[in-house]
Amino acid sequence: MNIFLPILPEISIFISAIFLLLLGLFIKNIKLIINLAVVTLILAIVFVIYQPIGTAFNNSLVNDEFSKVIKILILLGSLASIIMYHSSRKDLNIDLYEFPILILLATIGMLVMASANDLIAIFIGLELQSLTLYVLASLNRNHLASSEAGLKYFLLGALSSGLLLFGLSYIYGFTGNTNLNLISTTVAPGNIGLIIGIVFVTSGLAFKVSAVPFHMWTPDVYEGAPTPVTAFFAMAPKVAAIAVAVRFLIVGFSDVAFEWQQIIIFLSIASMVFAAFAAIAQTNIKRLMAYSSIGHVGYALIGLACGTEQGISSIVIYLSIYLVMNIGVFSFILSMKYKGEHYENISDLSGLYKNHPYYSVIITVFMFSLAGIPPLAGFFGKFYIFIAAIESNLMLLAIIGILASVVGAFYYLRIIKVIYFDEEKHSFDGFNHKSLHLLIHPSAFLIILFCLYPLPLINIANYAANAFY
Amino acid sequence: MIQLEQFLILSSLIFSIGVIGIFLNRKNVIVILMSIELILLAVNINLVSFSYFLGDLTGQIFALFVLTVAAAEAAIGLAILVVYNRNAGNVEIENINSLKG
Amino acid sequence: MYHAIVFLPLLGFFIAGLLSFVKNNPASDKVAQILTATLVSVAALYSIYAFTINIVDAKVVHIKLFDWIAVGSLVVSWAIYVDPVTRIMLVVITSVSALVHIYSIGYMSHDSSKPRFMAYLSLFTFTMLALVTADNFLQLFFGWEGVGLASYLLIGFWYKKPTANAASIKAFVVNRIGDFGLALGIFAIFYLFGSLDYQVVFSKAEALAAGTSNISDTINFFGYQFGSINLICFLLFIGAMGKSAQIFLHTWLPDAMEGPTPVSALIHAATMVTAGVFLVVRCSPMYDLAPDVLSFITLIGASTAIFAASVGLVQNDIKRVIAYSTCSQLGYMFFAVGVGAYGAAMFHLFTHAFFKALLFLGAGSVIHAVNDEQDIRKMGGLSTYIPLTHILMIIGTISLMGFPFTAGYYSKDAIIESAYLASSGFSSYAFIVGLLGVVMTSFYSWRLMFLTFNGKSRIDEDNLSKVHESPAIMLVPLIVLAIGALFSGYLFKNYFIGSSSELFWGHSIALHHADHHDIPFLIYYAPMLLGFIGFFLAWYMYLKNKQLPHDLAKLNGPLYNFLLNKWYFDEIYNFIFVKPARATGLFLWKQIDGYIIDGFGPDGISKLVLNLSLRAKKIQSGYIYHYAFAILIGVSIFITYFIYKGI
Amino acid sequence: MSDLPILSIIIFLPLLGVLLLSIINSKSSGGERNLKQTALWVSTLNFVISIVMLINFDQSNVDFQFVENYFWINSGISYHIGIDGISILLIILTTFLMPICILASYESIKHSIKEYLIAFLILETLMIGVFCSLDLVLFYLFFEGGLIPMFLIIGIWGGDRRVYSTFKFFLFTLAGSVFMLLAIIAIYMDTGTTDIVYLLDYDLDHSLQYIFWLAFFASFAVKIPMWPVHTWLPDAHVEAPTAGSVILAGVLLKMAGYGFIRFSLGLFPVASSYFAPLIFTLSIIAIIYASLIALVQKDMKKLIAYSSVAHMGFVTLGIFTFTIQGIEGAMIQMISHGIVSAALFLCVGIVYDRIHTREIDRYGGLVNRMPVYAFVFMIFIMGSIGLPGTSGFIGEFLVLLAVFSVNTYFAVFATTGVVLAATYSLWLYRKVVFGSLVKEDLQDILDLSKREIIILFPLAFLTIFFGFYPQPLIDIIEPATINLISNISNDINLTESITQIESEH
Amino acid sequence: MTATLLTFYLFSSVILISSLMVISSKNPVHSVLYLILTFFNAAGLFVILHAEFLAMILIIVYVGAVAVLFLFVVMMLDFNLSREKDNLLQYMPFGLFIGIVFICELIIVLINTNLDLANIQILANPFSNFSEMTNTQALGSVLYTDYILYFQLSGIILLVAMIGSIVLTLRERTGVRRQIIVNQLDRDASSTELKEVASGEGIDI
Repeated sequence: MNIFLPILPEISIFISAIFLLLLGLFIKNIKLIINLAVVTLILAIVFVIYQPIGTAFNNSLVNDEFSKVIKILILLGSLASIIMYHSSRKDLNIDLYEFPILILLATIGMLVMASANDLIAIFIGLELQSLTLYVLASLNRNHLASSEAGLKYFLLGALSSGLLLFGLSYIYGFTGNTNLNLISTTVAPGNIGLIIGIVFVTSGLAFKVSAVPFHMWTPDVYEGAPTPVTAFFAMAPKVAAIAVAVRFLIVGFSDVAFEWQQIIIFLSIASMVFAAFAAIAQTNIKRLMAYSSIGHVGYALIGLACGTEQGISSIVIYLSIYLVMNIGVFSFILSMKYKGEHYENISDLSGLYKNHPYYSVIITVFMFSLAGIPPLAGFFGKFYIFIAAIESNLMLLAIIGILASVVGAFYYLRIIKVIYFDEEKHSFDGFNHKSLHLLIHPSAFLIILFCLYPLPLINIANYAANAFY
Repeated sequence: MIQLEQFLILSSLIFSIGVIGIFLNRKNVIVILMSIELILLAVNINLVSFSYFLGDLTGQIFALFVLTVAAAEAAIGLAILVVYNRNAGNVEIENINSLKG
Repeated sequence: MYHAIVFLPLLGFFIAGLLSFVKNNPASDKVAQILTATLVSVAALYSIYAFTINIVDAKVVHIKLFDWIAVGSLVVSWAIYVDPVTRIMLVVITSVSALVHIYSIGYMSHDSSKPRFMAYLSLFTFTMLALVTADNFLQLFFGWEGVGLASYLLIGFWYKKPTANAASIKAFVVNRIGDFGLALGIFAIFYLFGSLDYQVVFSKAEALAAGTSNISDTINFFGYQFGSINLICFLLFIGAMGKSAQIFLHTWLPDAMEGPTPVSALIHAATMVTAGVFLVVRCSPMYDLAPDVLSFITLIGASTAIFAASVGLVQNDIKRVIAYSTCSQLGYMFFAVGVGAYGAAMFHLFTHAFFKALLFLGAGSVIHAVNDEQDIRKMGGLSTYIPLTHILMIIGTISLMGFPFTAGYYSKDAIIESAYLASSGFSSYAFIVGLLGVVMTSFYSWRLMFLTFNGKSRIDEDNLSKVHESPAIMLVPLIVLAIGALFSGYLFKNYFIGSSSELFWGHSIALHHADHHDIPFLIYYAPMLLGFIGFFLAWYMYLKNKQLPHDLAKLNGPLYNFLLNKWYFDEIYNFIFVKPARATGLFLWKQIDGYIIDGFGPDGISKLVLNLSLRAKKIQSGYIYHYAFAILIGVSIFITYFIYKGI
Repeated sequence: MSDLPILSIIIFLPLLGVLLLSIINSKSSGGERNLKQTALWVSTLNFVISIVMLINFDQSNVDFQFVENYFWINSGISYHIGIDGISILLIILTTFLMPICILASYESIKHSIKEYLIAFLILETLMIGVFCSLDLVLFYLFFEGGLIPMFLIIGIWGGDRRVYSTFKFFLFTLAGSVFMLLAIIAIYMDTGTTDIVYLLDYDLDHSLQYIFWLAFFASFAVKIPMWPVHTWLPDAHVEAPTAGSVILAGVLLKMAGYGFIRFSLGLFPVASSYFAPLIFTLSIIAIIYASLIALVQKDMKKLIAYSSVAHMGFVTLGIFTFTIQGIEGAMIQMISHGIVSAALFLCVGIVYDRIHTREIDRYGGLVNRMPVYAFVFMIFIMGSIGLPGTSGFIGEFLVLLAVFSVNTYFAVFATTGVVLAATYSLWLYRKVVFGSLVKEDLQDILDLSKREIIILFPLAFLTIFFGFYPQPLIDIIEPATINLISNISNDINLTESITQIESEH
Repeated sequence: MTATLLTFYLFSSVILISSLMVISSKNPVHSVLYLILTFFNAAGLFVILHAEFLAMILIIVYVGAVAVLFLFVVMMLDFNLSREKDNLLQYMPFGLFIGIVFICELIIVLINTNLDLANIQILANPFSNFSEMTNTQALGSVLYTDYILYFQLSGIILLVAMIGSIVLTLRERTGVRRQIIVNQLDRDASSTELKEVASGEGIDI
């Protein structure tokens, strides 16, 4: 039993996935499968919480404070996506029992990523997750956009996997090891081959987190994929990929931190700025959220660029808040439907306020929070990121970030503008699916009231960051 | 005596050919899939040669997993391609841009 | 007593102000009129009493009411400070005001908002009293601006008349320009002396002049070094120029005649416009230490005297002629001050109040009689219709021209003699101008009289039949003023400028003793003679040879137009200040704000951002090979960077 | 009494009101009336409580009072609130204007009254929070948070170009204040705390002060607004609903003035004195520039908005003289402007409600039908002009007095602003109120209703009262100001003339 | 020694040429065939590097499975081969330039890297005695022990690939009658009914 304990969440999810797969073959009750998947994920969260700190499989998986926190975020993201899926599966023509199973399998991959302390583990976790995501993206089989999204995601994702692998092979070759802890002992500054290896790996990871200029798949895939899948993309995999990047760079290569910092700084600036500008011209709200996520990744990368304990802690805070905001926003997007048909254009929201003042207020809260306006939680995410940046003397990064956030505020405001100031267009059904209530109200609640008692999250983040220092 | 750098340069070339194949290709998607296989082959050559010159088998193990994953990737890639073909009626790269902006 | 003098008009203002919101109620109108008139009259009686006391005992009464502003070292109180200068002002203000209040009951009998008018008059009286009873510069400033407000309200009383509205704004703004100087002066005073109280300031100023003070005797103002006291006095005088309509800042006064005539009498003849003179006299201890500024005052005063008189020669509006006359007389007062004859200036202020108020109210009576016609070319021959008014106007006129033993005779003579005797800069200019002014004054006054009252009537038959003498309530104040115009000079000559002056003034002004016995005979009688010359000229031109004025005007077209158009001051100002200000405003708004700041600022940036975002959108072409290419570029950039760094 | 967290009550009572409002059904009959009544009562109650606080305020004590300090984020960033003589008046001003705003919106807001009132009450919480905060992060939270309700107020209930205006307002101010956020973080990094009380005594590194000062300046300059970052204000004012303008002019601009005094002066005295000439120059430009522009406005609100820019120029001038007179003058000017310009916007709103235009040319001769309106409008116009005897005079006078002692150039130029103010204000008054009533749609215009009288007369009374007797204000401000100056003078050499004046004091 | 070198150059030149052909052939079928050629030669290289097991896997998995799958799909999909202007160099000279720059950079990097791996210490070597075993034996000895986790995870990956392919491509066609064997077998005589059918009339089922 002892050797399974470190991977108990993964195993339990896997067993459940297999079981559900079989169940699905015989019982066409998708609701049951969804419920069981939810139970599985909740169980996994419990396991993660009570998992002891330690390593497993020759130190190739690490269960430390950081991975625990990240895993919980990942599991929450998966959980939310499954619930979202439940709310819209019939309308979106993706009423397949494989969906929750694929989510579960992807979650296994992400959990491995969160723990991965070995190049091979990183690779396999990443591939497990990515392959599932490719399938998920094209899950709406009869829909051109969905399959195009899947195809693009797949082709570019495979390319990025290639880059990542190429880098990993160099790192292995020039350090002789695949374990990050061992690598860190053999890393010698000045080995350009190794640096190039890091460059390739970072580029591959940057693709997964969709940092500019490796982001280009993101808007297309977000737009084309079924909305619950998009929500999933925006939440769990992003968290997992950032976690991998953090562990990879911080644990493995802190000795050459100065080198990779340059890359991260570039990625961060490019992401923040590009996303802010590109998002403004968008008309599709999912696409907009894609750019939004690119921008947010840019901010999270600031924390990584710092490479300090404060930096890691700020990443965790940022990701947590980002996750909650995304849960809210995507729940909202999923409820943009009228007579069973989903709408995705920003202009469809026009005049929403007249019919649904309450939900307009909620989406307004999310938008202001995404824009980083105090006293909403989104502000605190940025606040901590900037604290870390200034602590590490990355003033320029902070200034660019903050200016980009001003530009970025514009497109969030535009949605609010459409909702409140424009003439009424559709009278949406509202949040008539009760599972969405499970998501949107708690997340709105957290976003609004975070400012009153931010301590728990900060403590958790510090606890997580503690793992590396 | 064969040097490590010969293998590395070879793999770099294959890798580059694979990458170039992806973005210079304007014909059909399946060639991109093959380019990806080339990239992975380059990686494998890297891993195996490092493994040989380091005197460490880990590289080969790694390569083994890369192979496995590559196979899975090919399977999924082709499946998606088939689905796409079913929806769009072709797999010409220049037509794959209904999502943009 | 002094409380009563100051606050009774305020009470009247409040009551009448409240009553003014009661619409169309003759009873409340009556109450307002009688009450305000009574209250001010009581104040006037108190003032007269105080004035008579002053003859016996020129003591200073200083009542502090409560702190107004106490910030740091700046402590300013509301106070009632009464010394001889104040008492003179009090008696002038309250008595003329009381008479005007009474007169207005009759004059405004056809107006629909009588209580409002009475309220404004009372408000004016109060603020004017606050001005003269100030013990510090700030309360003076309060009164100064307060009378400006009242003047604004009264000029624009007939708010439906666009010209009245324009005139009221003009009055306020031009006064503000003067106040601008006054305010700067006050700032300078506080900066140098650390206080705004008269007593502290004057004593410190004297100490400074005597060199027994550590206060800097020069001050950097606008990049130049100025003598401290010179600068202060100069800045204060700018305020005085504005309020007293001295040349360059005089343009509002003629326009102010748009207001009801009692207003012109009270504010724009007897009281408010003399506030400038009062200010300089009040600060005479300081002005005495600033000879340069005194010369300047002489220059300005004399120039105003001659300028206004020259314009007055050709004006056709009965009130405007008198207004220019006021302007001119104020010039006399100022150059009297400028040559150090503070007593003479105050004396002229005192007498002038009577005869000028008389003239204005008389003019009001005329206007009232001829159905609100003001153009003297459309009058004539009125003496038979309104004989009493005619006689009273003649009294005013002879007093103004300085007919022997009338009030004006004493005061104006004193001024001209002082100018002759003074040796400061510009005093001889002032003297000559003063003499010239006498001719002109006499000429235009009599021109006015002849055109209005004598000759053949130029009023059409219908209106002529309606010409009627004013009611008693209007005539009684006229008679009172006429008595003043005749006798106030003779009665008080001794106190103001004569042997009793030292006792009379106490320490309130700087007194200079000039030896009046050295004045040559000719000079002594010159003003009187010149006055008669003016009279004869007017008689000849307007009664004897009526074609002559037209011929002269035609002969000297440019000069005539120059004078008729008031030396083109309004046009020049319009050209230099008003239009450029609006044009600049428009330029700043449209070009700088709209085009440059917004264009390069928010609008420009947002346009740029939108532009960039469209480009960013274009980068996202949807083609896989572009995306892959971007990835390759990204990797290449990194590799290039590290190769560049590493090698 | 002293045990009660009275400040927190004042801050969060409006939020309680929000909760109340959100449970009232606006659709039911009389629902709207209930909403309005509730909001009115809540805000009035808050005003009463703040008055109680004022009564309990110890004027002789220069320290912060009613202090509450609770753990919030960490040991360096806490929920620390308290007030002194500088902030209490602004809080009173806020709580005082709020019922007026709500009352002013009784009839002019036609739709979504519930959300409107909620937005206002949230705004009240945030504004009061700004003035109470003794922690930089807390301050920033409230300061920025105010953007959200204001954005919605202008955007939802505003005029035709509301989208442009509200975006301009939001992004302009946001762009300014983000730099302040960075500076706050940097201060936090530097000192380990953002506690203002601690920082006021802490001598920040001088070279850093310049940067921090500039960052704070960016925020406050936009907010107050100074030239050349003022252009959002006219647009925002024009499009905002009346009550929005009132709050914008009455309180929001003051947050920046308050920030200048509390932070720029208090935390960065060296930088403040170094940059004072810059502030002076910009203020002078603002005063003259805005006044000239006001001269040619055709829109009543725009004119008043530009006059606000000019008036706030006096505030910044006064603050950076580093003299008692200057700073107190600035404070009084802020309060006076809070009363007067708020009232002017109300006056505009009153006629706007009647004939739905703000174009000056569409008016004329209102006095014929609206004498009471003409009367109060006159008072506020005079207050705006700065006529002695109105509150506007006290502030301007003290500021100019102080400026003269620092630099005569600036004093002269600033004083010309006074002349220009008279010009445009009187022109406005003349065009709107005087003249004959010839316009068709004005023929049946009604004079002030009882509600409007209740709104305007307190303001008119205060305008006059503080003009004649500003001492109650000064008594509250003075100890805090002297304390502030003595703190500053430890760090910088105040110019000779100022020390001279102080010593005489 | 030279023989090894010669073999290396032979294999590698074939790899390079055929991989170039993979991306430049007009006909995807040719591409697949070239790909197979590439893999064959790569397998040869692996043999040189003493990775016999991997060499075999490469041939079995890639050539035997993946490449055939490719061929299968290529045949299944209908490619338009008639386009004349499909020329690699015609489209993006800039792209090609960047590609060449990229190659050069990689080579520059390699040239500047210390490729002497002798001093690199292998810290975690589970193959203490792998020189005594065959390649396959050595791999097998660790694959199910030390690398069991990765092995299992690869299994999941393959499972995902399976589920994914099925989920995406399997279509349940409606309106198609399917043979349900169990049902057929379950039928007994009692459930059958004999009917007399009159010729030319038909019956109602």
